[in-house]
Amino acid sequence: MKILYFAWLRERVGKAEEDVELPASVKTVADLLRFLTGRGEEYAHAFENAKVIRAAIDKVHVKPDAPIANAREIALFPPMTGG
Amino acid sequence: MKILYFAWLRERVGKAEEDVELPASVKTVADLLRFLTGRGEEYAHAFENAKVIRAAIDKVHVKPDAPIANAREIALFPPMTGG
Amino acid sequence: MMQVRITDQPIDPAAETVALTRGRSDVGALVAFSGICRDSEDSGKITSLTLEHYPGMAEAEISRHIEEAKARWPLLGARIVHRVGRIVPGEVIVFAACTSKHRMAAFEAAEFLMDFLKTRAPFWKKVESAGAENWVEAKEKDDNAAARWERGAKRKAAE
Amino acid sequence: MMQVRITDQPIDPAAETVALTRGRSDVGALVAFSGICRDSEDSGKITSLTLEHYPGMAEAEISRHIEEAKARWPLLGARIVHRVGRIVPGEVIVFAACTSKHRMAAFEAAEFLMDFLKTRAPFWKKVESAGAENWVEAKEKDDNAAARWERGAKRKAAE
Repeated sequence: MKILYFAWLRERVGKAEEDVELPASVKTVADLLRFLTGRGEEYAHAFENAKVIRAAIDKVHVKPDAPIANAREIALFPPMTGG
Repeated sequence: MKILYFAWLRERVGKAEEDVELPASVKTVADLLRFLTGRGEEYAHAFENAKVIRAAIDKVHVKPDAPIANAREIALFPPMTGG
Repeated sequence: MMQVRITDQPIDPAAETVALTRGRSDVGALVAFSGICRDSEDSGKITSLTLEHYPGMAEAEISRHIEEAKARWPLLGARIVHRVGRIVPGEVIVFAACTSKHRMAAFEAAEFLMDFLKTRAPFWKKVESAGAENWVEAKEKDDNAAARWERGAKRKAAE
Repeated sequence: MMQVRITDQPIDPAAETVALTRGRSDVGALVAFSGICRDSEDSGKITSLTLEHYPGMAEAEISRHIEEAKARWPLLGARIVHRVGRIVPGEVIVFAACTSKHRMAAFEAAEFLMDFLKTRAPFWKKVESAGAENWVEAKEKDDNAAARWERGAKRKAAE
């Protein structure tokens, strides 16, 4: 699965995007956040406050309980601060 | 007293401004409208629907019961339609 | 610079806007409204508009509303320019702009100023349409728009 | 013409505005908002802002909100231009304009678009201040501003 990171999430993870092999047990965005948190120190730091993280599947905002099965790309990012 | 007329009031009265000698009995804007109505056919036509007429004393909006004793100029006009 | 200007020459919104922001970097939000002469209304095609005003009072009344807006919102600047005389479709009738640190004050103040300008500033429009000239009648919806702000509230009332 | 544009070059509000009115005389009201980089905020002097965005989603999300605005108000046009990359104080971060026959629709739609852009469009600001760089935190008041429009109402709710 293609995962994108933005803003301080990108800085903490240390990359803008990556392809991640996901186990079948990772079914929702919330599952994905928990899974990524366990991938190492930088991820644990990036996702330490998981409830502020927003997600988009294929460039559309989704909630944490959104299923990820048919996603082409999943973006994870902090609350937006444009405008 | 210097009286100014604007828009269709000006057209109906036939002049933009005039100096009018007012009797002592004309104490308010409402009195003035009644007084002017009696000055001739063009005035009767101009003021036939007195309740739509707005007034300003010395360039400040006033209500019909405003006293006119200390006015330098009184303007009479239809509802405004700028902007 | 003058906050209020009445002119019989074409209004250039870009030029009027520049004056509110040039040389300063404390402005975070600029809301600029342009009211433009349309080529038609309910009653048909418009050939031209002619704007009459009460010189002296028009400037004073608009200035009073700008002061009121500055008392209600933390504005950094405000500017209103109103055209008078004969105007053809596509030309700007009125330009109103407000600047502030944040967007909400600028939006609210600009809308407030336009609502009051419509109902309280001494201007009158005559429309030329199909060879006939008629004075524009005041609209109840403009009175209602102004009334939203009446309660001294910073925010306008919901409808 | 494109309703949404994201650019790493300076934004010229006047040029962006012209495109909404040129060659047409059905527009009676234009509301143009410019969000400008200030030179200071609560925490001190600002040297620069750096804007990051999610290419593709940013345009799509803004376009969705323009469609939503067009469903709520009788708009004749809308345009949003957002800057990305490094910006210094005085430069325009975002430009949003709406045109309509009448002013109220243009005002409301422009404010609606900015409220949603602030909270839903995937852009992130980093501020450089006194040599340090920090990501800007989302503001609760921006969430509240967007929430005013949530009830499907044409007019935003009163506070």
